[in-house]
Amino acid sequence: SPSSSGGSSTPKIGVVLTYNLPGFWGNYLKYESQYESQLGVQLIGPKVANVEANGNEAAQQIIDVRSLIAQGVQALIINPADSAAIGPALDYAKSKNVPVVTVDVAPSQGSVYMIVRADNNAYGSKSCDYIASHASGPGTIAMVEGDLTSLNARDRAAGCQSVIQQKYPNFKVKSYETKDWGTDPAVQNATTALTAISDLRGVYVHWSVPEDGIIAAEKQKSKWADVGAANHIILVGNDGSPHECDLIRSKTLDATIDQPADKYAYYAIFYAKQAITGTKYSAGQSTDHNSSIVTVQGNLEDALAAPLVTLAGDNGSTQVNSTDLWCNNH
Amino acid sequence: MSGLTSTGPATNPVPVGEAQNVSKSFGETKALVDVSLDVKAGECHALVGRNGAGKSTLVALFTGLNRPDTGAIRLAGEPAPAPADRGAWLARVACVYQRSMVVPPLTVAENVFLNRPVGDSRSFVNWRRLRAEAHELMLEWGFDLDVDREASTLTVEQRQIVEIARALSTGARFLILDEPTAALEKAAVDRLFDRVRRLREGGVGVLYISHHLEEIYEICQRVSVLRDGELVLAGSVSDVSQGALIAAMVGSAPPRRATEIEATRKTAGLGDVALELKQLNVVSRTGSVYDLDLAVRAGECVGLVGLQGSGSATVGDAVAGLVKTRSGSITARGVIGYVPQDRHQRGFAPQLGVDENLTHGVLARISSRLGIVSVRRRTDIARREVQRLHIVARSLDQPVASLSGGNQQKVVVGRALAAEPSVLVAINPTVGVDVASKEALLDAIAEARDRGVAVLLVSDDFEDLRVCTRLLVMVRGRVTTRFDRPPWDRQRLIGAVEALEVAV
Amino acid sequence: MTVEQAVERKAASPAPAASRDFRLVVLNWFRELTLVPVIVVLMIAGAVVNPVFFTPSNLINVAEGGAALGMVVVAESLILLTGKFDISLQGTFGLAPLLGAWLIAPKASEGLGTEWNPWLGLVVVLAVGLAVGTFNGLLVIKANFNAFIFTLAMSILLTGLQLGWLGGQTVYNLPEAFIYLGAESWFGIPVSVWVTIASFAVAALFLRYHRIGRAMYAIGGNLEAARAAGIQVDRVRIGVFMVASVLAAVGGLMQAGRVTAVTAGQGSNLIFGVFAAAVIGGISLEGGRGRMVGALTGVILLSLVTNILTLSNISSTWIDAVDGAIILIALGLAKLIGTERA
Amino acid sequence: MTVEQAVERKAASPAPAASRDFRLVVLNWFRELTLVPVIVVLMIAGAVVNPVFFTPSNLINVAEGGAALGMVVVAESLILLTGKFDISLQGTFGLAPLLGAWLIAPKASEGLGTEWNPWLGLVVVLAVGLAVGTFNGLLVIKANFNAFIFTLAMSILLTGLQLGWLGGQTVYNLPEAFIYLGAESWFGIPVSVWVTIASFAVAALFLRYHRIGRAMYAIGGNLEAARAAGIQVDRVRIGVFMVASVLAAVGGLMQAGRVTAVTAGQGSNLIFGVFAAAVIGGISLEGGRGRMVGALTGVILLSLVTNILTLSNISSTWIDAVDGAIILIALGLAKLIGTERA
Ligand SMILES: Nc1ncnc2c1ncn2[C@@H]1O[C@H](COP(=O)(O)OP(=O)(O)OP(=O)(O)O)[C@@H](O)[C@H]1O
Ligand SMILES: Nc1ncnc2c1ncn2[C@@H]1O[C@H](COP(=O)(O)OP(=O)(O)OP(=O)(O)O)[C@@H](O)[C@H]1O
Ligand SMILES: [Mg+2]
Ligand SMILES: [Mg+2]
Repeated sequence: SPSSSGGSSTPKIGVVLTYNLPGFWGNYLKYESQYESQLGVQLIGPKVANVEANGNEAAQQIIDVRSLIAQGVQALIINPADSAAIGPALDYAKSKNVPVVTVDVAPSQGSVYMIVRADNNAYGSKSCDYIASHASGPGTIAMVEGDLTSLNARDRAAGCQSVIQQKYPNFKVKSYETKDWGTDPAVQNATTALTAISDLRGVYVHWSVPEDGIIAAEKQKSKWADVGAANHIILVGNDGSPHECDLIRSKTLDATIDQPADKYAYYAIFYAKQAITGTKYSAGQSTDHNSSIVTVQGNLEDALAAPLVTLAGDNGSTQVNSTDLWCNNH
Repeated sequence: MSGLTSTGPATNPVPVGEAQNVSKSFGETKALVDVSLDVKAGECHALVGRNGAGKSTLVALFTGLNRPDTGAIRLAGEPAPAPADRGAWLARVACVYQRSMVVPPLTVAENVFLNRPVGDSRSFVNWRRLRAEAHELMLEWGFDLDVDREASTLTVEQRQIVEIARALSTGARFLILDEPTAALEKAAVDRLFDRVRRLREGGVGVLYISHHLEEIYEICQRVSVLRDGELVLAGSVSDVSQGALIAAMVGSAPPRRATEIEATRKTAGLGDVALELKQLNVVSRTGSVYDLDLAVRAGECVGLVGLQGSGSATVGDAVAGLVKTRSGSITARGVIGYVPQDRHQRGFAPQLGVDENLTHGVLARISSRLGIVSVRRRTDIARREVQRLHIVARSLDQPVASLSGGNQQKVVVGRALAAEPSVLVAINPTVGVDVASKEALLDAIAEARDRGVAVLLVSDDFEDLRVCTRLLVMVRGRVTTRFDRPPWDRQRLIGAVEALEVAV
Repeated sequence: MTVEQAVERKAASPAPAASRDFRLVVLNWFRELTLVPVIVVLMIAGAVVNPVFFTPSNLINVAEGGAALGMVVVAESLILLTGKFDISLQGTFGLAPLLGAWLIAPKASEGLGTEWNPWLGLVVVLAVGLAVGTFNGLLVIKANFNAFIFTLAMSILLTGLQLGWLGGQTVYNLPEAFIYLGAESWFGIPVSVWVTIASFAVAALFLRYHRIGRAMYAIGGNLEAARAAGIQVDRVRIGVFMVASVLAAVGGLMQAGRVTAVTAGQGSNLIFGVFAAAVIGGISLEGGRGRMVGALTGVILLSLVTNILTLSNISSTWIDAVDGAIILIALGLAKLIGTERA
Repeated sequence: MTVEQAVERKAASPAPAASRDFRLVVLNWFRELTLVPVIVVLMIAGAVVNPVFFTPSNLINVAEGGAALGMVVVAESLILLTGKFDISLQGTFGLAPLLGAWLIAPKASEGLGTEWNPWLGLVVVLAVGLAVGTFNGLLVIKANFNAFIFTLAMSILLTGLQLGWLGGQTVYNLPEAFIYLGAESWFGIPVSVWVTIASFAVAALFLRYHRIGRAMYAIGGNLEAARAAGIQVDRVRIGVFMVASVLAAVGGLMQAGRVTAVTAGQGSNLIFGVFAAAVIGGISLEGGRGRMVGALTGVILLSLVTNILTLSNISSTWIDAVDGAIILIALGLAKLIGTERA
């Protein structure tokens, strides 16, 4: 077991991430260092696999996990690049008795202490449900997908597709893949959709960074109308960054998913710390932050709430000025 | 163009180009040693010497591409311009270099006026003017060449025309021609000479380099001879006989070199035909071959003699399978050993050792069934060739790049012999080797011949021909003369090779 | 060829001065425009796939999508023509606008907080381009580093700086002037498209009519001959590196303007498309051969492929494979038509 | 060069055939091992940065991290030695294991559902490598496509196929035999490390002692001379493409075994590191020059840099920049020491 060397006062926790992409992960990193002192832990890392070994993130994460364990961390926070390929890293950590909390991704192989995650599938279904239910009439939704080699993009895509198939038979989804979460290809895809789809009712983009460019493209194509106007094309993003909240307030963006970067960062550290002290959780337990512990493929998960954020705050969505949102606690 | 059309007789005594005691070394190679030479306005000055004598090096000094180590270059009576000031050089001296200075992707017109403004603007190209002037130039000098053609599609001769046109059009008073006729037809040569004469009458001074000695008598007034970088003879062409010229070029001749080349007379004891060419036709930039029939029997050494571009080397390459034939057949029995003409291009891998290079042709033989190279067998073969050919190397694994030129050449010959071929094709096998080593090389070839190898020896070096049992002379792609019984008469041979009327 | 033939030819064309060899002109254009049939086929395919394809607004999309790429293709083509290579153009494409944006954006939107005048920001963008180009030029031409590996390492360094600088953030909220190039239109056509077309045209005219342009062909075609003819080969080649990097920086500015932000990933993997466009457009990797109009057809082809694939019903995961297959086919066609470009 | 001199010289060195030249051997090793001082400096830096660095388990980590890369470096080095180039090795690295895994994995873990015998899966992996290598070899060598642009397009195609085949999914739950190479250890050292070291050793010995190995140097050193000497240059070069692709497929298998899955992104962007390792390790991009031991030092250097950066407190966003800078420094050093490799 990791030598809880002397000062058991500040537990050492290793952090292994996949991305430091702007939008969500950039802010996650900010919160992480904020909560590091607040929760009284020492974070080693973060290691960012996409930066260290672009294209070979899965293998890099194993290296990162090993070297963090060698450095004596007592627990690990991991955002797996791939839910299957993280298996060996988890097995290694287990063999060294280092508990693991995964963030945002549930592993499909190996066991972890806790998964801190909101349901990405639900991101997709909430977003597309919002578009279909707020559209002026039946038609097509353009989905600008993130990198499909990542699990999150695939889950969001699947969530959107399934909700439309099940609930909105007179809507169609046209999807566009974006390699490496590139901003420009995403904007280009949305622009193509703007011209190509005559009954375009809305655009669902898997992350927040391309939103500005998509809005600019709408303006340039004279397809722009304020949120609420009759010929408005609904735009729903994902992340819930402060900039997005500003866009929602200025009636430029319809909605976004509050992917709670603050809560991800907080509860990842929180559970890692609990793991070190040996706290036990069980499925079915409800938490103090509006969620409950569930079982996912044999592991426990704290399924964080990730509400849709809108200006109106209707239909179960959260009003953009709510102090529950991380964009307002920035 | 300006200046060339004035036909006033030259009276200016100042030389258009002058080298004063120049020396130039490349590493340990002394390319030029204390050479002084001048070219006067209105004269054609011949510069001759054997391969590697330093002629092109002197050209590079005259054109500013290189600087002399010691000594000075003067142009038009003034000290040479600064090396960086290419414009000033180009205004004073024009040159047709030995190496192709044609830019393949550009058109003929552009190549002619490369980096020279035509028309009013110095910065912008006036294509219409450019084409018109290039065309006019072509007409004026009687070249038939479409100025809009891309240079990459030109034949060697046509490329040469481009370079000549470029040089003629600069208006410089000093013109250097470094082997301009190597690839030209006889008629084209005649046209070139007409132009040179007209230029000369216009007061231009010409430095003319050629291996075709008869040309020198045709158009030059003075001649200078370089040997191993030293100026060994200078004088009026009318005072120097062809024999004296050759003697100066090759140095004090060994006794047997006088007029006849001693050679083995061999008609008996020949084996079967080992190499046979039938109606061979090859089209090549370096010399085409037309309707060649040739058979070489085991134990025989056939010499194929011809100037550069005559197609003799092409025959060798064709036998080695390195150029595509257009028609006809080549049948060879057994392994072919091959000594290429250009050792740098095809002779050796420069970074690899002597031993490796010597055994590249026999990798299969020196390795086990599994392909493991036996270092012992490699060393044995390499050592044998090193001793047989007197290769001077620090060690067997010294990179061939760091050998002297002559020893590099020996490695190339050694590589062919190491293959224990039944047919040996050697093109200029002794180029650049010293006199003693040359003996060794030729002895090795003769020995191979006597062992029953069919040897095809392509050479323009008469010394090589002593190992031949019969000779064929090629001129412009065809066999014109046959010499069947040694000894070979130098004068007749030269006559045949140069296609002089007096010959044969 | 024999003398007889030569004389004959001369007799047959008595007035060649006026009449350029027409076949030759056709052949030359043909060589440059190998891709035109491919483009025509693609256009037909596009129209079949989706009737939207031929609408003006979609064609403008195609053009706008290729604009930033086009700038870098112009840049790389210039370098390739002189017989060199620059992978780090993609690094400049990302880093130069980033530094400019960083100096002018407010702290709240991830800028440095100095909030410089946007025009000064533009100057910074160009200056970064110039500096990188000069550095590359000096080290590749003067210090004789292998262009491939050196500019590859530079590319890793520049992209790394870009990433490190922002630490995973996006610089957004950029002032009008800074994003003008990528965000505005003139006469309904994006400014970036005008600028890219102008760049192609200027480069083409420069290459065709300016002495230095011709010198670049000479350098790429036969370095020794160029030197002997008095061309300042090193100066020209270093200059080309500098100009190319500035062009790449402008391309980056277009992209930044389009997405109204600069992200850390801007430019990564761009260079593959750049080489593909230039080479299938007939710019030789060996130098000295190719024309801007060809490179332009390369850009158009790639943009069309992207657009048509997006418009089609091909599953988005297969698009990359189809892209690769089409580039291979274009290479094969170019080979068949015998331009030796591939 | 007079006769006298020659005779004198000959006399002065009476036994020129004396086998090995010691200075030359030393010089050669020196040239190969330029990176050793850099590696030593890095090791010291590593020890300073973090005491964990010198623990056996960390050093094993370094080795394991470099193993798959190393396989592709062996492969690329072989191709570079013969004077060619293959970018698509990274595509093979991903696609070959993917297809093998797909055929053996159960449907539940994204396999096809055929659940072939894992050994058959391994055969498929190698066969895919062989097929891609043969295709590349034939088209680059026989059809004379430019290696850079052709294998670039192939790389885009293969990576695209990899993404399209599974729609971006990961194949997992792979049988023991399939992941053995990447997952098991012998005597405490991962099998992948043993295999990579063995590959380097076999390649080195093959290059040094096998006639085809020597022929490869001859081909890369001077293609025309090799052809003139009767070496079957085309056959050897195509063979090298084939072997290299198979090695890349094995490297991909290692990676798959390590993560016990094949992801859709496996291999992308790998090739830059491969070229960097080979070139700073002394493999010339012009062919004919360099040795496996040098390439190995290149791999070690890159793996060490990654490891030390990971152990250090440098923010991981700066890692790429530092990486690029270190490669540039290594290139500069190599240049200074005068091995002309850069
Ligand atoms: N750049 C160079 N570096 C090293 N050696 C050189 C260089 N240029 C010429 N030499 C050497 O200088 C000597 C003279 O060469 P040069 O080219 O002047 O000969 P040449 O008389 O023109 O011969 P040829 O008749 O074959 O053209 C040769 O030994 C040659 O190898
Ligand atoms: N690049 C080099 N590296 C190491 N040694 C070299 C190099 N070039 C030449 N040498 C050595 O220098 C010596 C002289 O070489 P050089 O080429 O000047 O001989 P040379 O007199 O011209 O002989 P040859 O008549 O055979 O051409 C030789 O021993 C040769 O091996
Ligand atoms: Mg010469
Ligand atoms: Mg010499």
